[in-house]
Amino acid sequence: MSFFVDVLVGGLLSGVMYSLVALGFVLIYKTSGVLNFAQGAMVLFAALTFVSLTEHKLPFAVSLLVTLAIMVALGWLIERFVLKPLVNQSSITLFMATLGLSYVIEGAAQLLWGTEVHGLDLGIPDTPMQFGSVAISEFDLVAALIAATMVAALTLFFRTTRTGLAFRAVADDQLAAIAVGLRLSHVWAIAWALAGVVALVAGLLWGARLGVQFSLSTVVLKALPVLVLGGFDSIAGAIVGGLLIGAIEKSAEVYIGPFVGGGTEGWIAYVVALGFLLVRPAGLFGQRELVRA
Amino acid sequence: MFSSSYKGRLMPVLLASAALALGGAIALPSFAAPDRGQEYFPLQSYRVGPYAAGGTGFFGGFIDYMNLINMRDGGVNGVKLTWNECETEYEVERGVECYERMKTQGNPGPAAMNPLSVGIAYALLDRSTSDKIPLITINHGRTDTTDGAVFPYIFPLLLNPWSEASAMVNYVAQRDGGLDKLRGRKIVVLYHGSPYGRETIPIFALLSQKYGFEVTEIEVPHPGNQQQSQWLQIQRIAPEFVILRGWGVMNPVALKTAQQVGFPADHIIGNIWSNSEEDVRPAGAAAVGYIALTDHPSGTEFPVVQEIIKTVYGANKGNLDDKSRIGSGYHTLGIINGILNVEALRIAQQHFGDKALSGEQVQWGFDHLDLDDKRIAELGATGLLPPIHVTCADHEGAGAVKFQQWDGQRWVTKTGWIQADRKLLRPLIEASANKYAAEHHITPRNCAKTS
Amino acid sequence: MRFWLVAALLAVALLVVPRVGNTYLFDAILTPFLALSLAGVGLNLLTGYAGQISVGSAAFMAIGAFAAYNFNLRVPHLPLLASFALAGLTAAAVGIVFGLPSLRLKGFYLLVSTLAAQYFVQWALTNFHWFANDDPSGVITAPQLAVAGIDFSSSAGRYVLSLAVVATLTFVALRLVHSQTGRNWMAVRDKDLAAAVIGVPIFRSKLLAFAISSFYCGVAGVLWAFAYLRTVESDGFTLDLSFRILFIIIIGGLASVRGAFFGAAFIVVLPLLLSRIGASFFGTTDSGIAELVEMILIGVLIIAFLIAEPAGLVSLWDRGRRRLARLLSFVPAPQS
Amino acid sequence: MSAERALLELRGIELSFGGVRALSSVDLTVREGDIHAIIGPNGAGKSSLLNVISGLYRPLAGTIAFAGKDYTHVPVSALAHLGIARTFQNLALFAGMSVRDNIVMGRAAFARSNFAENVLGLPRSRSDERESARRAEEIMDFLGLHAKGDRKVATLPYGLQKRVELGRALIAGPRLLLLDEPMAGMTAGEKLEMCRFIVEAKAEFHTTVVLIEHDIGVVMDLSDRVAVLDYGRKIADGPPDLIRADQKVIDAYIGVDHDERLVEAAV
Amino acid sequence: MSEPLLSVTNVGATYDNAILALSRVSLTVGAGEIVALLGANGAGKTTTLRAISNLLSAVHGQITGGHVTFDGRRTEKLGPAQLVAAGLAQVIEGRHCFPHLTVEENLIAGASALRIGRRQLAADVARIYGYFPQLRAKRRLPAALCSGGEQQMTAIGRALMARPRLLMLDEPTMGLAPLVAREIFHFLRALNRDENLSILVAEQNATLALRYADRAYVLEHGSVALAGASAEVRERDDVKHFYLGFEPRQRRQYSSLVSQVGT
Repeated sequence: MSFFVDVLVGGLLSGVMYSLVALGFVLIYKTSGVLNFAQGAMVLFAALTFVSLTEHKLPFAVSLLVTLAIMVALGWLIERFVLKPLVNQSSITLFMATLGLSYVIEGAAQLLWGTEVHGLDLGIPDTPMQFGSVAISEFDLVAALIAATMVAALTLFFRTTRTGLAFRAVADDQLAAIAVGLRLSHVWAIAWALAGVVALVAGLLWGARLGVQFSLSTVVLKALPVLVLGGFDSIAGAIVGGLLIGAIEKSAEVYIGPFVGGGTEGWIAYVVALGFLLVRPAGLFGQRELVRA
Repeated sequence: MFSSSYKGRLMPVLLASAALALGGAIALPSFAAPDRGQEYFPLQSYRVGPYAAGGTGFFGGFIDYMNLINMRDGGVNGVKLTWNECETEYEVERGVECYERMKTQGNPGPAAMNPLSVGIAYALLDRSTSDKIPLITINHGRTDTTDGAVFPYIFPLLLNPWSEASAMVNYVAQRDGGLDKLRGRKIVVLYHGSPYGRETIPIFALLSQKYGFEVTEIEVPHPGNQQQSQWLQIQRIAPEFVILRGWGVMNPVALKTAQQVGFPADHIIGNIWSNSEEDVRPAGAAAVGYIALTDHPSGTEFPVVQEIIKTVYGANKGNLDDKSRIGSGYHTLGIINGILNVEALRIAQQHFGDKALSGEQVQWGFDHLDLDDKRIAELGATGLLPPIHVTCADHEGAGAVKFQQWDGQRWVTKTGWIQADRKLLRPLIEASANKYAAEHHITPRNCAKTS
Repeated sequence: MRFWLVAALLAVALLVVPRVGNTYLFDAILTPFLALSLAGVGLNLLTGYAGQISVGSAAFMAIGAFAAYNFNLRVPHLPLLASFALAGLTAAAVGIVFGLPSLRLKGFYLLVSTLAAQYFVQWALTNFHWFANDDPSGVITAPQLAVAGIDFSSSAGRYVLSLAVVATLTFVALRLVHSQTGRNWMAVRDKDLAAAVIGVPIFRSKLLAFAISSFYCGVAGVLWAFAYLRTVESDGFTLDLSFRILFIIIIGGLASVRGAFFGAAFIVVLPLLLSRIGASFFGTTDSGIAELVEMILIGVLIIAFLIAEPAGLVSLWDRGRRRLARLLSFVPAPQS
Repeated sequence: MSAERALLELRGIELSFGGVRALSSVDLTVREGDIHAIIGPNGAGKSSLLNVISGLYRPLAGTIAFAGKDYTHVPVSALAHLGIARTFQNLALFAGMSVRDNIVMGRAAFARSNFAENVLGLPRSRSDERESARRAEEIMDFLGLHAKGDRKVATLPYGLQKRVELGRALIAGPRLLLLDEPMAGMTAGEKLEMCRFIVEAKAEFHTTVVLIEHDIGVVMDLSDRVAVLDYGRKIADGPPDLIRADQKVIDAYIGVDHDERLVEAAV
Repeated sequence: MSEPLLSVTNVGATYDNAILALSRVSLTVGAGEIVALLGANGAGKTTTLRAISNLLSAVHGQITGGHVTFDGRRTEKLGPAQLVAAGLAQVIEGRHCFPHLTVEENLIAGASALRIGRRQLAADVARIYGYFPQLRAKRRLPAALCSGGEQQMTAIGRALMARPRLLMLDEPTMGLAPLVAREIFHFLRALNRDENLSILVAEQNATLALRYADRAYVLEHGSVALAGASAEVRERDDVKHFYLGFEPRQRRQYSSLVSQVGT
């Protein structure tokens, strides 16, 4: 029993990490309907930039701020040079463009900062702490906390600021948003910049856990089933979906894996998401069904 | 309102650059073509992608050593070494393309291929045999290619995967006081989800049967940045040892995840591709105490490494951007790979004369590669690699390893050379090789005659 | 006119090229180009014509490759081409299973469901060792390629074999898209509601598209494994390969059989072109930098093409040809 | 002139979307051979009614009788075989296909060959194709589209696209043709032509027509009967002359001073 | 008469480059006027309003000719946001409240084009509640959950938040109960009188609109068929014709057609 709890808790906590990546997708999808495959590359780019800056002896806070600024600038550039010219194109074309974008970002990140594996120490010990019979890594707890803080901050941002309001308005009804005088391109640029910020947080946490290196960009593949489960346009869905996927994936690997030779983690999330979709085609929290490109 | 200023001008620019690119590709030579009379080593390297750290270290070391030979000795018996690189990203298709592109270059053609990828090596198995170019898979590759009678052109030098597995089991036994102590022990093998990782599945099963320990083999999907459930499973099994057959990012992640579930690092034993500084540094404190097997200990104290630092890096011709990586595990392996390639060439030259040789001729050199302690000392590599004696039938030639432990700063060697149980393995290797020969209609050459 | 052009092209490809080409041309360019083109044609039937997005093409290629390997291995005296066809049928059967969700799912949700296929198939092929005849590494090796006693195992031979297979299946695809089946697909793609009202069997058409597309991808996988790489593992059929095939049809032009060939040429040749230029530009200093620059360039080019020519290379080609025809005809274009 | 037999009979049709009532207890009888128009202000439920008849919406209550058979909802997949064809308000053409292919598609339900026969070009497939091609030529001649057969339909002007959609419906030789605003957005000349097609189609193919149209002038002249919907209810149904004189209809269209109307209702 | 606040000159428009929607529409709205835009479904009312506020490109439409002048400035180079900031606000057809935003948030979103401080914003919101007291009670309710009338009030309030000088409304009474519809027009009249707000309203309910408007234009087939003062238009019989198709000449054409075929 306690082992099951261990697995479950472990799964939920790793699910938090998935949610972090999924969040970046949701921000962009909600406002512009683009499924941004480059989110993973942005995670890599953010983490690599940050870690390289610290390795160049910049203080933690300064590195963080500089990286933040770079991510925001990157978001703006993407809006200006990729999305804007592609407006009114089919969503599959936009998706392919973000795939191309991911090449560019990955290439640029490694060209700038090299291809070596960097260790990233955020000063949070990754050792288990006992809570009764359950052992939880301190790092996981901190990660969960950071994720929760970020979701809270985003929620607050959306609920209380006028930019957040604009953001929600665009997500709700684009034509009405234009009619009341909102500039779509501004909102999109903000969405991309925010996605960059989320990528930075995800990159730091994932990077601290895995080392900062190329395969960080593949975490995007973990976010897709989360999105399907939670709905592409729901922040709450990204969180709940992440937790669910994490828990299901880990318990499946531990309990079913041994009977089928292991390695179920690669696909179980997708198959669960697929099964779920057949019952609820718009995800847990999704607002509307997406029509084909 | 969305019309974008540069959109309209894009197509002409694209077309013009396409024309330019096409023209450029045709007009420019595809490589700085190797000069006539030089010994050509095509490098199917990878400096990008998930395994870039391994690639840059290994190929850096290889190139550094070749540079050393050229700068210090003016080449091998007057024959300069030359090389160029083709990026594979560790992907098979790209490896094949590189091979096809490079195999026709050089005069008299490539000396040997060193792709450092099991997947690529598999795809090149019959190609390089039919093209008569030696294919070197140092410390990796397909185990049964050790049988040089069936695979004359394939050389899993120093240590094939089965030897490696056997040596690891032997080390565990030695720690506990003998092979008979293994009975009833629990060992988990955590392997990389690739042909390389799977290569040893049957051999661990065999060894566990023979020595009576319990083995659980768990796969980590490529590239290996997700291991939590595997380690939870390990936690539940609670084995005495975890044998880590990792590669690239899988290694630090394994160590970090082990720490996360509270599995002690000094009971994790890494294999030959989990033993470099690049594998442990990113894991930080989680790696302290971790043990790994090696036949290419890291360090800068070896004379040959010192000479590379002095001659090559002194002249600013070093290949590693990050000087702190000089003497790291991947780098020394690259240097060793350089030594073996160069020595094979040297031995072949004794047979064919001091000139640039073809792949077919260099194969003879590899087939007769024999470095004893004395020769290794002359090369300034004492302690860096075990003695190696390759024969027509045995393309591994060594099968000895040391074990080292990470103290947080550097690797500390814990043992002398420990041998694999090659007698046990040999019949299996031959059986497997013969099966391959039968399937592919190969008539094995008669090694009794040639050697 | 067009028929003769294609016939001439085929004749050159079949009769002249094998005589003048070298192994690099066959093994590194033409054979993979043909295999990817075929996969592109297959995906285009599904995505371009029937409007169902899929990123699982590589999985169906893997199924084809492994099925052909096993049919060859386990069924004695099975002709090579029969094993190709059976491999395609196997892929088609699996394609139908993974096409079932298309009944309810559209767009990106369907895309994610094809991802499930991609991962599940890859996993199953590695995990169950029977598929690779218990090879410990999970690697399969191509058998001898002989059709009717003629050996096609040489580089040029494998190219000719691929060309024959691809040409035949392309011909079939062309017939298909111009038949009622193809029209039904396009109707489902363009306006499924209207299609339903006029009596197009929507679900059956979608499943048929999945089946036929998977058949094509399956055979493409056989070519990829047998004619191109000769030794493959299921890990070689990555998502990245699926994406490349998707790029092929988007850059080549959706809903165009020709487009798949243009796209494949772009995707196969462009990296080689860039790496050649890179190699001479950066010399031997650092293949890594060249590679990264290349990666960025490919990304930029893809985005640039999507922006400048969303309808694909095919429409660029057609425009160019029309302009050329107008130039050559010496008749001034009518002033409108 | 036209037979008195009812081809289509709706009884007590109820329909609502998320609590909003779209149709309430609508009855409608369409006699065989008639052109029966449905008119009414925006949002009155005209298109909803057409969607109920063509099976796209499933009514909450009520029955639909077509050619003597009763349905609670009309099965979409069998629509073509029943002999019902329709056009859509906002053009539902297959944008990526040629004019000819769009029209040929109208016979999709009647193709007898399967895909294997199509690939191999077996006799059944060939005869299918020949038959479809022949009929498509006829229809294109009839609609004056013969010169445009190979054009991609999306490149045609709007008026012609509407015509193609009519052609796609006509090629199936339907007993009942449902036209949802076939003349919306057309110039007067185009409207006149479209009227001619409808009238001729009726004469030539013996088709019964249910027509939604805003141009009341057209409706009044073209129709044998006119039904008027307002707020989801049928407020009038009868020959054009009676409808024209109906005060309720005038009110619904031009809007009355609501106080007056309320007063009227109260009286 | 001085320069009108809004003048539309010979504007043409199409959708998807194919569907002709407007041809040479001209109209003016003077300062302080209420002008009604009448016509049957599909006559081009909505397109005219969208063309004026440069919203056509967002719905795959484009202006093909003519020009629009608002407050002495040509508008073709201005984006919708700039037009709103310049004082030209629109309540688009079908209300289009932001469904997940609360009523109050909807109102605040209406001030997006302006740069005003929080306090000023609060005052403006309070002003809207002054106009529509029943919205104050629903301020925290998502707009989607409000009744049709409340949504229309929210939409109008949202447009007023931009402090427009010309307010354009597209079928503000569509689908509303008669009493509510009247209330809305009543409110518009009051606003026009009290704050000198100019109004251009597209409306299908001609009787209602003509009762409140100063002048009216009747559109048919995408061009202006009739224009004049409300009273004048109201008295004309042919208004009925535009709705009910009484124009004798056209009728003949179709009738003759039918009889021709019938014989």
